[in-house]
Amino acid sequence: MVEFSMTHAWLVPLLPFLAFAVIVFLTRPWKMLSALVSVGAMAAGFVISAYAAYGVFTSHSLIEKSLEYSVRWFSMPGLNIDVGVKLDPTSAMMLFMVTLVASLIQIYSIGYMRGEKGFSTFFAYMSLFGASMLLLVISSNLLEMFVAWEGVGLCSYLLIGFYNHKISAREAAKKAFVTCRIADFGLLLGMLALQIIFGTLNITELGEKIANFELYTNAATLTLVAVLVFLGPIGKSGQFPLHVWLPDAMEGPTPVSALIHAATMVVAGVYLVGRMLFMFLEVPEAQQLVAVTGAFTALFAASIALTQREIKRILAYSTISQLGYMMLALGVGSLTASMFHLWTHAFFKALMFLAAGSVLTALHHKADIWEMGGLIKKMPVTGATFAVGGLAIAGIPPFAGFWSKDEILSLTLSGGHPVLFFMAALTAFLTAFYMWRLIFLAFFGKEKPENHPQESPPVMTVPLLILAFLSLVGGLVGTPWFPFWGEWIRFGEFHHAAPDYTVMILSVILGVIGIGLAYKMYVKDVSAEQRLAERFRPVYTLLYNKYYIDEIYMWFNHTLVDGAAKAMYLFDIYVVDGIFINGIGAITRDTGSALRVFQTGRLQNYALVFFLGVLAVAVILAITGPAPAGLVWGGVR
Amino acid sequence: MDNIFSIAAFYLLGLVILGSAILVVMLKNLVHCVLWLAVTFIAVAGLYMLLDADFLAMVQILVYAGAVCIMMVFAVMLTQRKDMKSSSLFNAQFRSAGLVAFLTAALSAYLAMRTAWTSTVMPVPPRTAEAIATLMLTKYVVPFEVAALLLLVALIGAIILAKEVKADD
Amino acid sequence: MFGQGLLKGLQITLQELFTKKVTVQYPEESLPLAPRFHGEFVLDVEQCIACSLCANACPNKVIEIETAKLDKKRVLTGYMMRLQYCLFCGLCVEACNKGAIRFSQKFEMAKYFRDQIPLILYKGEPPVQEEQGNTGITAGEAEGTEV
Amino acid sequence: MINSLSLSIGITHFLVLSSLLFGIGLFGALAKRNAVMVLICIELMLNAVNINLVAFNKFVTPLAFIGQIWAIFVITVAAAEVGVGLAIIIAIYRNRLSVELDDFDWLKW
Amino acid sequence: MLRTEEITLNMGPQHPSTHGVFHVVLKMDHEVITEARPICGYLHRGIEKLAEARTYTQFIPYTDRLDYLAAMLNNTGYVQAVEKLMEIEVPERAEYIRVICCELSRIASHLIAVGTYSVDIGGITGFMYCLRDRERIMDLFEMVCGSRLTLSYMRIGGVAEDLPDEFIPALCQFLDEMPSRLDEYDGLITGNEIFQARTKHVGLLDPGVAINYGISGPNLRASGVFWDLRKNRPYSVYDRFDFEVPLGKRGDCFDRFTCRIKEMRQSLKIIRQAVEQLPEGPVMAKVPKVLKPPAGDVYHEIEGAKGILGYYVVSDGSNKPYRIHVRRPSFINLGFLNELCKGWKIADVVAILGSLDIVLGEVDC
Amino acid sequence: MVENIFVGFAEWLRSLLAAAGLPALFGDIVLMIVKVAGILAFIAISVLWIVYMERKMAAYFQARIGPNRVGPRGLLQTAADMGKLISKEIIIPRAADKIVFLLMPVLIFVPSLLLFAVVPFGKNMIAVDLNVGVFYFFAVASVSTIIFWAGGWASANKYALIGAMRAVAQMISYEVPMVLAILGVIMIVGSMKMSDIINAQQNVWFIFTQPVAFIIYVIAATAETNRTPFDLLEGESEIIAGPFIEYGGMGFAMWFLAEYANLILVSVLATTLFLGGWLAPFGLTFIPSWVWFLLKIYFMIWVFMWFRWTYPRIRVDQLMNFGWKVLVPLSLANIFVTGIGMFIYRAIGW
Repeated sequence: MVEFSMTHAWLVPLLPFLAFAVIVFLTRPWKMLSALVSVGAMAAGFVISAYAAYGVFTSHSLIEKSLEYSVRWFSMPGLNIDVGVKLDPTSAMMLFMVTLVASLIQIYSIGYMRGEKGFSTFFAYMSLFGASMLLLVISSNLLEMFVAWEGVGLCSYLLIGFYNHKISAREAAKKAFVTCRIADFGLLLGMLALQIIFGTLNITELGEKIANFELYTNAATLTLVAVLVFLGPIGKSGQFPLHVWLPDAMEGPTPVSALIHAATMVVAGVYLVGRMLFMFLEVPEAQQLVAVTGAFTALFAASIALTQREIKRILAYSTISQLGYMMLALGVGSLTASMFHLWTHAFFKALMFLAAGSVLTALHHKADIWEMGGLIKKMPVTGATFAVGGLAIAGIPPFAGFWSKDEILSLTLSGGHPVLFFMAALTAFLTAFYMWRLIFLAFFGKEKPENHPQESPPVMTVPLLILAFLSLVGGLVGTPWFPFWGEWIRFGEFHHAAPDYTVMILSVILGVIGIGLAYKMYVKDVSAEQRLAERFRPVYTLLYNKYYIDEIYMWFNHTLVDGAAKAMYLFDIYVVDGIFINGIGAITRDTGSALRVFQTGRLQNYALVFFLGVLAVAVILAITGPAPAGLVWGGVR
Repeated sequence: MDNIFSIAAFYLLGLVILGSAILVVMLKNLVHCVLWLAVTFIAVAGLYMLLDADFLAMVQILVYAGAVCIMMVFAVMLTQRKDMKSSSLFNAQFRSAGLVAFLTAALSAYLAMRTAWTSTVMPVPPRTAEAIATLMLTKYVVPFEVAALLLLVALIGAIILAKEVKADD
Repeated sequence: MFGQGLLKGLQITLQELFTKKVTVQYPEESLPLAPRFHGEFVLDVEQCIACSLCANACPNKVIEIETAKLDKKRVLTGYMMRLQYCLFCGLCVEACNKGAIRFSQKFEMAKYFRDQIPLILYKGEPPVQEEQGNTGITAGEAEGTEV
Repeated sequence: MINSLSLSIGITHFLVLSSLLFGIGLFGALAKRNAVMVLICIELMLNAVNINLVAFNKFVTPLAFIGQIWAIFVITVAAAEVGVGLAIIIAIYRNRLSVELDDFDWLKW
Repeated sequence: MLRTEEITLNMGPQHPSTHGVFHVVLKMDHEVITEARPICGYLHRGIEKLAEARTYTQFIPYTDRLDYLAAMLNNTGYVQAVEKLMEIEVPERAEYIRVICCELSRIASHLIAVGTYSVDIGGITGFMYCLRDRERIMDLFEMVCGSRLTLSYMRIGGVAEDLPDEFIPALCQFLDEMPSRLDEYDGLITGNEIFQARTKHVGLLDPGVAINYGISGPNLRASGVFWDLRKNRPYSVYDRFDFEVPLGKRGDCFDRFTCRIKEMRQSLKIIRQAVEQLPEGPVMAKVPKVLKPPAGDVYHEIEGAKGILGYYVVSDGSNKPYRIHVRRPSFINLGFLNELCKGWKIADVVAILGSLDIVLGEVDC
Repeated sequence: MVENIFVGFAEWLRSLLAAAGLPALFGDIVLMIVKVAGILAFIAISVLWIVYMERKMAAYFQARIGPNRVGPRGLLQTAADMGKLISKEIIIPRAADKIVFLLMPVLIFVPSLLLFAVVPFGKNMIAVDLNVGVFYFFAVASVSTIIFWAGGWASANKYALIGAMRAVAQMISYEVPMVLAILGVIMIVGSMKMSDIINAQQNVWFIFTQPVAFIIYVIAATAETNRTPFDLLEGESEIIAGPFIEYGGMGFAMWFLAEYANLILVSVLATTLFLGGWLAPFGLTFIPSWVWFLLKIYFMIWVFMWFRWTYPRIRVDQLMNFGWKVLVPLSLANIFVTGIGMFIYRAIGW
């Protein structure tokens, strides 16, 4: 089985894809069957990936040399593209994680989407989403990865806009798609450059060639290429300037948000950078960019999350922030820490989203946390699991988030980036604060009489419990005392760092202070935020409006683009139109009106003239002699 | 092709083909045109038989006489509103059209006669259907599939085109 | 299962193929007629008293009776039925107190010519005791439709 | 030079016949008013072409069957063309209540 | 769908499936009916006017010619109306004989309906079987009254003659054999999938609409309306029998057809009970030779084979009716034909018309 | 030998002519004429007999006894009918297209006659054993559609036109499943030659290996011959004989007889393709092959009659739906299954 799973890992993306096809073409009328097909395919994928992961993690040779096999996709002179599978610890871990989380989310969706229109379609999309992500994870080739990358983008478009009767959902879907397209353009350019420079898109081969990139190009070019490639992850993973689509993507059904944020879409960017880390490590400027972008995004998003009111929006900003952490880890050159945080984050973020979905279902899609309160009594499982997620993200030991975050923090510090470390630490504090603000407001405090929440059915709560358990123990694979994780998922040599107690204690303290502050402000003294907001009105407004990023974009559109367009317009009217177009046009028109008598509009008339022409040519050719005549009646002699 | 029967058959079929084709073009009643068209097609099929293309002859009858004519009939029935007796008239340019058509035919006939064709004496092997089938599914499989696709596209296209647009959309 | 009814139908017709046919080869054999059968009329001239009840009972005025006075007694001189108008409803038979007009079993009444249709049940001299003419002879009786 | 029309039937005979048929079809296609009629005449022209192909098959490449296969493709295309062509005619008829090609002259100026 | 020229098609008056000289002008968009205008009157004979020149008894043979397929029922309706006018008490035995004859007549009529409907749908064999069995009923009638079709058996005050001796055994034999014959029809016609495909969901008649249009008889009951005068307003001795009124569900052609087959079974049940209960006694009440009903009018209706058959008789005291009007169910059932046919195809017009079971003698009167 | 009575006669005739010193070409021509004459005689007699058989069968199915006056047991009834129809006046409606109206009843016989050329009457008893025999059958049969239509159109009657358009739609639609159904047989045999197909059934008739195809074929053939339950174009109770409504006398007789000729033809094809042609079942080879063939086609004809006198008529849209949505997919599935079956069979060992 292990053998089989490793050699047939391509089945993992194929199965959900087949599920998609089956649902679309066959089982769409039968809702439950469609759901079962979808879940079944994903679960089968999970089984295969679990065995494959087991195989990978028990075979030592696979760290340096990944298991690869491929078939030729297409080839033309100078360009041979294969479709292949690259199985190494990183991708095995990702396969395992994605299939696990996606399976749980799909099971949860059966409960969440019950009674919705387009139930089967939803599962078809989910399957396709999973298939695309798994293909992305498993691909050995950048172009193949790009196809999956776009597949993920397409599915996110479809799923964010799933409630396509709502204008906001349609707009959000478009926004997500367009924003990602801008980023993908950069990625595509980067890939093009890689292909031109190195003549291959295979990741392994690229790794070998980039290690000696001086043979092919100079450092400046490679830096540019790296920045271009990094554009893609900026868009997909919602890093700073292009993060705007991610909060809006909350318009989709909650399981979709969970899937996007936890397991599939956004981590694709991190994963891509992780895959291409060898390139970034060659060019320190690009690496620096990654680190700064990550750290800034983390702090930036966390600060916005402080003031938001909608439950899913807060979670969305928290995702952006956590993704920033991952980028930061990559920027300081640690694949291990980044992937570790990705791993733990997947569990607790999926958990929190699903729990949020459970809350939303119970409250009939009332999303404002200020209108909730005391939900823990009515929804103990949801509340408890959410709290587990909160503890995990706040970095309280022994929950999963603590270990991964701690590793990033200590690496940042030991890597010699004190400023970034400060930003990351501050982010950690803010994270604990806003997350527990959310929890205290939603689950504790006074119950709101207008709400009649009810605990969700087991089909929804069981995935929650499983994820809560994973959030609890998921980090134990990578504690400083038991560095199983780092042995396997790493770039370069494995070196076991001693546990850095200073950072550990600091991060725990930050987390506890954050939680405590939140408790004080939102349980003890509920009006504290009001007062703070009054006092720091400009800051609050700035944060509440997300630093006006969307507005800046709009302003940019309105003034800069429109202004330029205006200038162009005037130029067009007077110069291009006036002189060239109309002038030439007038000449053409006059000529045309002289010639238009020949255009009768009658088809047969044209055909007649056409045949006259053919006749004339044929006669000429027939008369002029044997050589051109060969053109007429062929070479048959 | 020195057999007296072949020669007789050729001239007979040629006469039928040309005669019925002329009737197709000249007659004023569209339905009569279609009926004569069927005669032309069947005579052409006879010509194929003469040329040792028996499978093709059957295809010709099945597709042209059996299907194309019927589609023409349908089109006539669906589009004709006025008197059928004068439904197939000439337009204003028929004199020049006749000239052009005559010149085209004359030129190509002249060229055909002028050219010295190198024809083989090898007979066409029997069992043409098998041979064509084998070629279609091996050497010409891609054009074959393309043709199938073309038919599908034409089918769908025809349905879409001929389907009435709902008034409320 | 679809097609069951179709098979059932086939079975029924197949059964019928082998059962005895109901057709009767008419001229050679014929079905028995009921005693009350409304066939051609017969008139018992002996019994007829020329009371005209039958003629009055007829809805369509089919019956035409000619009478003559004989010894202050009305006697029959002609009894004619225009059968082309007759409904064969039997009201005349019911009306007859003497049972003189009756139905016979004869039903082959087709004629070749229109003027042969009126059924002359009695024609001629008033009946006297001595005469035997108690059966109406119709003109077209001989060439009935035995086809 | 020009082969005299001997008693033996050769490829030239078929080519001449198909030229004449093509000419008749062309005349009809150019000179008939009714759109259906034009389609019919196009079919005649295609048939003329097919005669050519089959004749070449017989006299030039009897073993390769290229001519016959070509002819089959021509027939296929013709069938598709008739289908779509008639559908177009019917669609036009629905809008204009006419199939007279002279009425379809709004594609000008 | 292509827009094509609308065709006007004259269906009838000479058409095999208009059940006589009936004329429907169909306006069609290809095969789909947009308008079906019925034109009747080709068989008009002025029977109602003729009645004014006949005595009360003399009108009886004319009622045979209304619905000539169920002459007994027409006779009964008329004589009962006159009896109601003259307040004549009919002897019990006569009432039972009337019930037997009426139900036989109903069966005969339904057999024709079923058989011709089979022909309308295209299966000729069913028609032959139906006629074969109808012939037995004709034989029975011949025994009773000497006629086969135009019976004129009923008289005002009773029936023309008592039943002959050989009648009851023959009737019992018929009653024994008929159910298996009905099963045969079910197997050949009703159970046939093609037949069902042709008739189910075709020509749907909404119960409310049916009531509003005055449609009656099996056509109304097929729409699920419980309205059978034998049950709802029992006349004669119908209250003494135990029978059911078969109802349809959808009100489509198939329901109308199966209603008739089911009614035949019920009629057989009634006849059997009537034969068992048949009392001895006279068959004719004491009525004067010359009938002169008192001046006045009367309306009487019975459950005919095709629906509610009503006679409106006005008397001026003389021996001839002043006016007789007949409520002919076939005519009234035709009233909804246009709406019923709209949107269906030519073949469905035949199916719908056949399922309404009209008799032109009655429609045109 | 009874078996080779016809073949022997042909041989004898040929040798006779050769003995008379006539060239072989002349012998061929005479033999061809004899064959054509024989086939014509067969058609004429068969059609007359089948009309009689139809009436008799109809009667028996309907508890009647049918024609029984003209000739012994009514055997000459059809001849009498023919005499009557021939002697009747041919009425041409004023608005009719006279030439087409008169020509089409004659032309309708042409495809039928052409088809009889490839009928394998018995061992070595096939006039022309074409390479593409079955295909020829369908190709030529498809021509009759337009003749039906033209006859109906020329009558200038709305019922006739409706019937004609129905005829076109129906025959075109049902040709597709019919061809697709027999494709299974052709796949197994690997040849479209009639004699090859029959010889391939030495061991087992194709009705057993291709039952679905047989059912589809029988249904489609019923539709092709316009018999109940698919007799829409005649539609006695709806459109009153459809295209033939204006035809009387001999014109009507020609249509009528052509239908029966077609009935024979589809039965012939059914026999050839599915019932083993002239092969004798159970080794009853002492009965000549042509007798077997006749018995089988008469059995098929009887089956078609049985259908006709049992079933009601289907409606036009149901007909189309049934053809395109049931029969065509079913026949495609049959082809698919046949292909797989052949593959497996070959894989097992052939």
